[in-house]
Amino acid sequence: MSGGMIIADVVISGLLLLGGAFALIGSWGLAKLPSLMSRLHGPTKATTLGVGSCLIASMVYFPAYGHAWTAHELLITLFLFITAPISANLIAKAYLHGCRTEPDENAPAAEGMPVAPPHDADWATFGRDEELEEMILGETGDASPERRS
Amino acid sequence: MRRILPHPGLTAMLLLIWLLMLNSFSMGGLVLGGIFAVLVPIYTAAFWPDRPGMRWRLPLLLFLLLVVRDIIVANFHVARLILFRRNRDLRPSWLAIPLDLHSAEAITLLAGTISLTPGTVSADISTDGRHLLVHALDVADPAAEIAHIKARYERRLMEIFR
Amino acid sequence: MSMEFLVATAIGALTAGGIYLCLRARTFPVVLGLAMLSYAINLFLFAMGRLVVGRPAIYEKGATGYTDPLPQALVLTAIVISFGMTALALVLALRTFLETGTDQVDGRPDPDLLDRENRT
Amino acid sequence: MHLILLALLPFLGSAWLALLPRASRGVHAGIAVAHVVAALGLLLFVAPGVLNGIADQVRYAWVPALDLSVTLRLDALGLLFAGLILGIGLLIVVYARFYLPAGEPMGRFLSLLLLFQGAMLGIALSGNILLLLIFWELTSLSSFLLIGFRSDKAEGRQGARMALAVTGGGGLALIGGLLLLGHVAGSYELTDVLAQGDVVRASPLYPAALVLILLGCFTKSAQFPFHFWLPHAMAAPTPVSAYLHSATMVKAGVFLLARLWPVLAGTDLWFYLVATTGLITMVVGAAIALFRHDLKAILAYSTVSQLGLMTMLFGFGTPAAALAGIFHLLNHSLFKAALFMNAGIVDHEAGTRDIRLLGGLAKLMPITAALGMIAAASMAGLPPLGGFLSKEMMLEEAVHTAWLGAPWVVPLVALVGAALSVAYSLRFIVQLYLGPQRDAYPASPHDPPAGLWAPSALLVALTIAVGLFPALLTGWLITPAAADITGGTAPEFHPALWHGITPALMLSVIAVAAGGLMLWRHGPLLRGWELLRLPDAKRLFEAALERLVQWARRMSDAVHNGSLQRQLALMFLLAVVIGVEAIWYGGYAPGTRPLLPAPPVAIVAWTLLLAATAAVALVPRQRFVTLIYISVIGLVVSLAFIYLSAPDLALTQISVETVTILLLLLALNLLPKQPVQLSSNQERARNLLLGLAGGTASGLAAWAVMTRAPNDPISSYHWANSYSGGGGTNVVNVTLVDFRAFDTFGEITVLGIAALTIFALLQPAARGVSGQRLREWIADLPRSPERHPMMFAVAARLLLPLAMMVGLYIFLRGHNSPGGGFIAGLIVSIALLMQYMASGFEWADQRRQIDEHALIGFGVIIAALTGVGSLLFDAPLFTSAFGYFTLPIVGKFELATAMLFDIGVALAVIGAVMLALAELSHIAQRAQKEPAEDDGPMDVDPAKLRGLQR
Amino acid sequence: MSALIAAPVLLPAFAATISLLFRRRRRWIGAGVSIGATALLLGITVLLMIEASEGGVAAYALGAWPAPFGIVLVLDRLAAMMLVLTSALALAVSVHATLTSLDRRGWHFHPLFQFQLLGLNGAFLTGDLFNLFVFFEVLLIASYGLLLHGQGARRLTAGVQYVIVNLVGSTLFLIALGLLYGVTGTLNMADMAVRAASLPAGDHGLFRAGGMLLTAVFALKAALLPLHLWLPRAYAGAAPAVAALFAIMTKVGAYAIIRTGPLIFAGAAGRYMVPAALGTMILGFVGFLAARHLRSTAAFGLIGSTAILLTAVALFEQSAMAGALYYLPHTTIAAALLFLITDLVIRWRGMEGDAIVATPGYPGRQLLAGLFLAGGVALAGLPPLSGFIGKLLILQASLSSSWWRAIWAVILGTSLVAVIALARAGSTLFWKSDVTPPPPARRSAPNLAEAAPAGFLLAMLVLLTAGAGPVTAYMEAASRQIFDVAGYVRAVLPPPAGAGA
Amino acid sequence: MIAYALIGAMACVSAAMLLNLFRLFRGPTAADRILALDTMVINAIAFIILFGIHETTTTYFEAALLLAMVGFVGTAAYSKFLLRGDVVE
Ligand code: NA
Ligand code: NA
Repeated sequence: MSGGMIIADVVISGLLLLGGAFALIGSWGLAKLPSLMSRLHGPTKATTLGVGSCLIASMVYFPAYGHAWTAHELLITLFLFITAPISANLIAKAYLHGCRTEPDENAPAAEGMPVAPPHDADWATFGRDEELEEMILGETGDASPERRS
Repeated sequence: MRRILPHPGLTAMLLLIWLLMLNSFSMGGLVLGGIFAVLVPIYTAAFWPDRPGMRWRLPLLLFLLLVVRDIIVANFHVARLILFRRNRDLRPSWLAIPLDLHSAEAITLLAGTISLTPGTVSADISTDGRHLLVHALDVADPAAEIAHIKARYERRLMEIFR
Repeated sequence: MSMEFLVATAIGALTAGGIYLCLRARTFPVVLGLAMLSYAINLFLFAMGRLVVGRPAIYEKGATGYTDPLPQALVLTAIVISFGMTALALVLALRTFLETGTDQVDGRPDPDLLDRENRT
Repeated sequence: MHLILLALLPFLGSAWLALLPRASRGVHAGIAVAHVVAALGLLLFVAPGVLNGIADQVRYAWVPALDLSVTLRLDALGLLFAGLILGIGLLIVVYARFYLPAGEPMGRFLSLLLLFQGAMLGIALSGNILLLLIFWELTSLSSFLLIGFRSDKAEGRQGARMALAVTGGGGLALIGGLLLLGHVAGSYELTDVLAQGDVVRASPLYPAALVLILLGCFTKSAQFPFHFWLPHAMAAPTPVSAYLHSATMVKAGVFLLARLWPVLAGTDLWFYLVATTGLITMVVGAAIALFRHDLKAILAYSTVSQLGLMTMLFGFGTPAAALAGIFHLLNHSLFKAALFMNAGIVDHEAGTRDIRLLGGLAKLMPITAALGMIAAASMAGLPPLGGFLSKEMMLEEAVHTAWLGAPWVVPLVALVGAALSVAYSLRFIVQLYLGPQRDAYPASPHDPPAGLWAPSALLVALTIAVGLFPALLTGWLITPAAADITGGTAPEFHPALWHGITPALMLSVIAVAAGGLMLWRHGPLLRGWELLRLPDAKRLFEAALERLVQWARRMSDAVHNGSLQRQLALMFLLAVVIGVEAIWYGGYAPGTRPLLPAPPVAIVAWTLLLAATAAVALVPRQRFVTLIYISVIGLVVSLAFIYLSAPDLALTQISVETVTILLLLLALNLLPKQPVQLSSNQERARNLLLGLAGGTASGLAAWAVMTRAPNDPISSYHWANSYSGGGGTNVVNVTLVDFRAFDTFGEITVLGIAALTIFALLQPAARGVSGQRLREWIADLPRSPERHPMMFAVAARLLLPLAMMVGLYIFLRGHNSPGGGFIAGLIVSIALLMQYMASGFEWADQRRQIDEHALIGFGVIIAALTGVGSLLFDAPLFTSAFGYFTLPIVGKFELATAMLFDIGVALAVIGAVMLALAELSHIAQRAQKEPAEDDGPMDVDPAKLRGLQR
Repeated sequence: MSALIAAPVLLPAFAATISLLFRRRRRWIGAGVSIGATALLLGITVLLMIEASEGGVAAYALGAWPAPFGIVLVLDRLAAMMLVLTSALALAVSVHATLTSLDRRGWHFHPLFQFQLLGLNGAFLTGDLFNLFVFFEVLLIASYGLLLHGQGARRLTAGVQYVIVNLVGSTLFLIALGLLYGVTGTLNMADMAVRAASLPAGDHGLFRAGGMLLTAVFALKAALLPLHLWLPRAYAGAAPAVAALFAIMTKVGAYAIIRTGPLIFAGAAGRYMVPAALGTMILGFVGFLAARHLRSTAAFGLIGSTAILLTAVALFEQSAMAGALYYLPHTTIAAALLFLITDLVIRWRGMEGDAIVATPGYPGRQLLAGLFLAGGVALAGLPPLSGFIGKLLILQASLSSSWWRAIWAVILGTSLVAVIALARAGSTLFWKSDVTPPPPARRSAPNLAEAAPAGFLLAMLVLLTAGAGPVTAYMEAASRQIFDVAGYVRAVLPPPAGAGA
Repeated sequence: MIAYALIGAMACVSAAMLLNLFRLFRGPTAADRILALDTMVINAIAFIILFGIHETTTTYFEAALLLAMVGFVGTAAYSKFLLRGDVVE
């Protein structure tokens, strides 16, 4: 085994372990952290450094072991980097919406609800929708919104 | 020209992606990829009516490198938070970041960057499009964090997007 | 534990769940049950080619072993067909619900519907 | 040849009449008469030969497999019967011409009558017992139509139904009987069957065959206890009653007894079944007849009685009795047809058939009265009429017959029957024609025009003549006919009015005396009879039928109760049972294939799958959450495919999964999210049990196969020929687009049809009840005001071209690496659907620039044309071709027709998926209340909000 | 074998897509293409039948891949007969649907109709079990569309059950196929027949399970007890003209049993099928009597008469099979005829539709009464129509079976029930005149031409009756072919020298 | 060395998936479950890459690519459903 190979092995192994570790930490965060908004931070690790390390390991591994160099890993990274923030954004919106409509189900977290932005605006998820306001605040009983959990 | 190459940057990107997928360089692949890279944006142009007005120059590359670096650093930081910080000691906070960017693409890129760097997640935008709602896992000083984000990312993005 | 055991029990569990759901009295769970059954069937059909790890049916000269490609082709066809069928069943269930106001399929009157009609 | 023509003539006449419904009554009658006369003439033409012992026969093979041939055979017995059918038939046609009121559709009536006549004639002429069956059932059918001719009357419909039920049912028994008979005899040709008497009677199947055949005969001939239908058949117009229900059809049963006499008669079983039935029927029918008041009912029950008499005679099993039977058959036909016509005239002229309202008609309608009284006298068995002779012969035979060793039983019962028939016949004479004239009748009775009475006059004349010169007038026919019945030489036929003082004569005298006595004391007897409260057959029958129908409804509704669960449970249960049965009977040996070790990661995946499965099954009421669990299952299955060397499957599974979830979510939006629990704990326990059984069965089956060595699968050929013969290294893909392209062609067709059906289902959903529901639909979830989140919209725009590029790549490499048209199509579809999700239906739909219907159509057509194209190169359908080409700059590349096929696949997939999902989301749009006009691709577009034109 | 063998599959594909692509143009294009293609199909299938009746079993290897590795189409007398029957029935139904404007009461009638034919014909032609599955799916999914055509609450409710039951059926089909492939390693029917004979003893149970399960799936399509529960509501729920076409669908199940039973599974299912078929017959004719609407009458009649067919099939014996084969087209056409009559009754009678209740007289009643009489006689198997001959053949052939007493009792007994039921229904529908309520405002006289397709079906029955001699001869030869496993294998598989690669 | 690292990495990913399962069942909000599923998909991608290295083949990478793309669509659809009820509007 040549020195180059040993270095490659070390690098690959390190990246693999790093990737695995971050995937685990991310999921640990997901399991452990107290509120959804906090938990959202966990998987970002898995997405970015976790998968990223594995991909880099793979990009090193194949040429190092005499196989053709592949670039698909880059593509996967690209897709993940494009989609992960949007996923997080949409999940956060869904969560915010849930907190707004069913506060009892979604116990308020440490950070509480975000304050409205200035200039008579609100966050897009909340908007200023009279119909919705009525539905949430009116609670006349007959609307009986569907329960989600 | 605009009809043939509605998004020249996109075309270039698609061609690159094609070559990456082919995993080998050949004239045949290049020609075919070129054809596809031109045809696909022509079809999808309808779904992307405006050019984002983006400059594919060095600042973009530098920005991306910066983001990658920040991702790595922040990852370790957040990993520490998750592993060693008790939940009740965390200082989660909402940040309303005032926006100077005004194109949807630019703001999305900013929001994406914020989300990708662990510790902060872009959660929403204000109805007037002037504020970005960001959640931070652990911040001591929200105002400083907002200033940091604006200085580090938004300023650079202002250069990239005219 | 062997892979065969895992696959067999997975097939069994999916079948059991699928059957259980299929026997429910409303269309939506029944459609879900069908979807679960089709997972079970796809795995089952696939398993009929026996299990092989890491030897996809990509032809290479001098390859030492390969997995049976035929069941895979069959499963592909089956997946597509069951997708079309599930979609149709689902839309039909929805459409029937819109037309009749009930999604019940056990041949008895729908308590929901009666309730609603009594109220109006 | 003559026989063919003879058999066809009535049918031809019937067809003519049916085709000319608008012709005049005269023309109708003319057509009918012409055909019957022609047939009669033809019959007379062939008669001499037949009587000289040369049975006429033609045979055309019809269904050799069944030994069913069109064999027509005319012997003396057939000649007698055919003569009656045609002769009386002719008279009836004439009578009907005058009888039917102007409003009745004469053409249809006569057409049916001739149809019936053809069927009867067929029975007489059939030389193949299966052919006879056909004609037999045809008589039931045509008589059904004739009885129900006056369909507006309930009695007509009920009588017709009852007649059909009884005689049709008997006919079905007869089918069984005759099939058995032919089976035992080894042939269905009558000649052959008749020759096999000993074989048949010795066969173990003889009792079954006999009973079945007798059921046929007895129902047709209204023998006790099947006698009840006949009187109700009298709802038919009188010509029909006269023809079918006295002279011809009801005699078919007796005729068949005679026809099969040589094969079936001569056993104790025959004697006790047939003779006893006849005996009982004779008495019962006569007794009822005595106490009826409707002329037609009296005649009908007398017919029952007389048919019993004939049956009894054939049941005796002796040649002499058979001779008497056939002689009485002739006599009865003559006087009974005359009596019915007579009753019809009375009904016609006096306006009622109720004997209690009539009487003293002799003075008012002397011709009618004379004819009626003579015919009735013959029925009573009074000398010097035909009826007397045959009754005398009957009594003679009865005297010589012992029943269960008792010599007195048969004579005594026969005497009772005879006395009763004297009584009802005399009643007809006395209470109808004689006695005092009434002050008022429902109408003013007078003799009808000659057309109505002439036919019966002819019959009465014949009755008298037969009485006076029996041997001369009938011997030539009766003797050979009797010989045909007994299958040997005929017994001597010497009928005479005076044989000396024989026991029969004494019995006859007693019968007349007793009959007279009974008529004298009719009033008290009637009161006694009414005290009996005998059940009314029609009411019983109708009630039984009603009960049968109600029972059938209860049973059918209980079985087919519309429960899907029941059906599915049965299916699953059956599948499990089949598995157990198969292993039980087929045997099982454990496999020997070495097992693959399971790494921890596989066990973890397995845990995920099992947990998600349990969750889906156990919390199905939280529908949204259930869908998330389903996604977990899909993910694990995809991983399993990857781990187990099936990348194509994984790709397909992953992409199909997504589209399925989209579909489910779209549908769930409009469905209840958390509905009321319906099934009881018990039902859930049953379902769980069935689920576990099914799961165990499928798991064990999978285990059993996976653990045994493969049995030299054909796929080794695919592996070996994929590259060299199919031009691709991805064997799965080559299998799909080449080895088994025909499957794939069917598969995309399925997908296309699914989409078209979804479209067809959802297009009209905006109308009617469903449209109403959609408009009234209220979102049952609190909804965020933002419809199109900005970041999502921006990302979707960027992903669309990327995904399309990936789709193209996956498509092109599919032949050699995992991928292919189907997956590529799904990727493109998903990318497009993402636009719908992000930017809204309206916005995306305007921009998609594809016609899904056309895509589906072109997809299927391209695939099919690729298959057909190979014919141009003289290769079989669906033969692929591939080649490696080199172009300057581009270099070497491969082209395969299979890829063209794959393009068809991809197009069909995109078309189908887009059509289905777009249509489904379109439906939801109709339930929305917000106007979709200024609906941009994103709700918050900062540039627009800041007034910066983009 | 020429490529013409694939025409019954490809022609409908082209017809379907053309009428799909031209859907926005004039209506007659769709209808014209559909009817024209169906007529052409009838011609082609007759040619194929002539070819089949002259030669032996003919095989056509698609893609030039030899059997058992590729998919083969196999044409024998049985397949040819099914093809002719299908296209003749389809012609009548498509003309009927067009004349009565059924095709305009929803989307895509003609494409779905043609796809249905594609599926049916493919199922009849294929010599490959998985390919059979695919065509089953094609014909099923097209039938879903056709069943739902026109929609309405009743149809939709019926459709849900029909679709789901058949989806579960498809699931079982795949399990059976998987087992069979897993054990025998092949999908080609002929090859499987060969391999089944030399299976190691330890595999017999699994093979039997696959075979029995497959037969059960076919029995589901054929509506055999206890798997018949789906049929009454589905067929009574469909537009009657569609149900008329569906008369052939139960026969697909029967066909598949006939095809695979003797060839591959040695008739193992027979011992269970006979009692099941007898039970079906009883339930079918009980339902026939119980029906409150003519369409239910027809649906139950279809169940009952198909059960007669299945009884004969279940004996798995050559002469009984010949009888079954003769009875098959008869029962198909008779049931279809009854459905078409139902449609005419609904169209002409007015408000009460096909409910078996008295109504005021209406124009066209006599014609309907006549047609109904003929259809009823045919379905009940009364003389003189072909059903009687078929029943005789079946009764006669069953004599050699130990089941004969039960078979006879049930067939003859249910015939009686059928007669009673028909008399009841017919006399109520066509005889009984209820003058209260008063007859509605005079309706325009019905278009008698609408009865032409029903007349065409009736003519086919007459033809089947009159030509019973040659037809039974054909069916006997077909039956011989069905039981000649060696001959089938010889025709499909290349000689051993060329086999294997 | 790589083999051990692979085993370690796979073990980590497996454990991560079990943690995801915990969150999936625990909820408490629907958004939590969506997040758990989304994370599970990311971990699956990591697993596929590790498996590819283990088998020394790139055949499975397209599956990972597709999963990256399609997992997002699923998450978006689920979230959109919670937000609006209607996934496409
Ligand atoms: Na971040
Ligand atoms: Na080919």
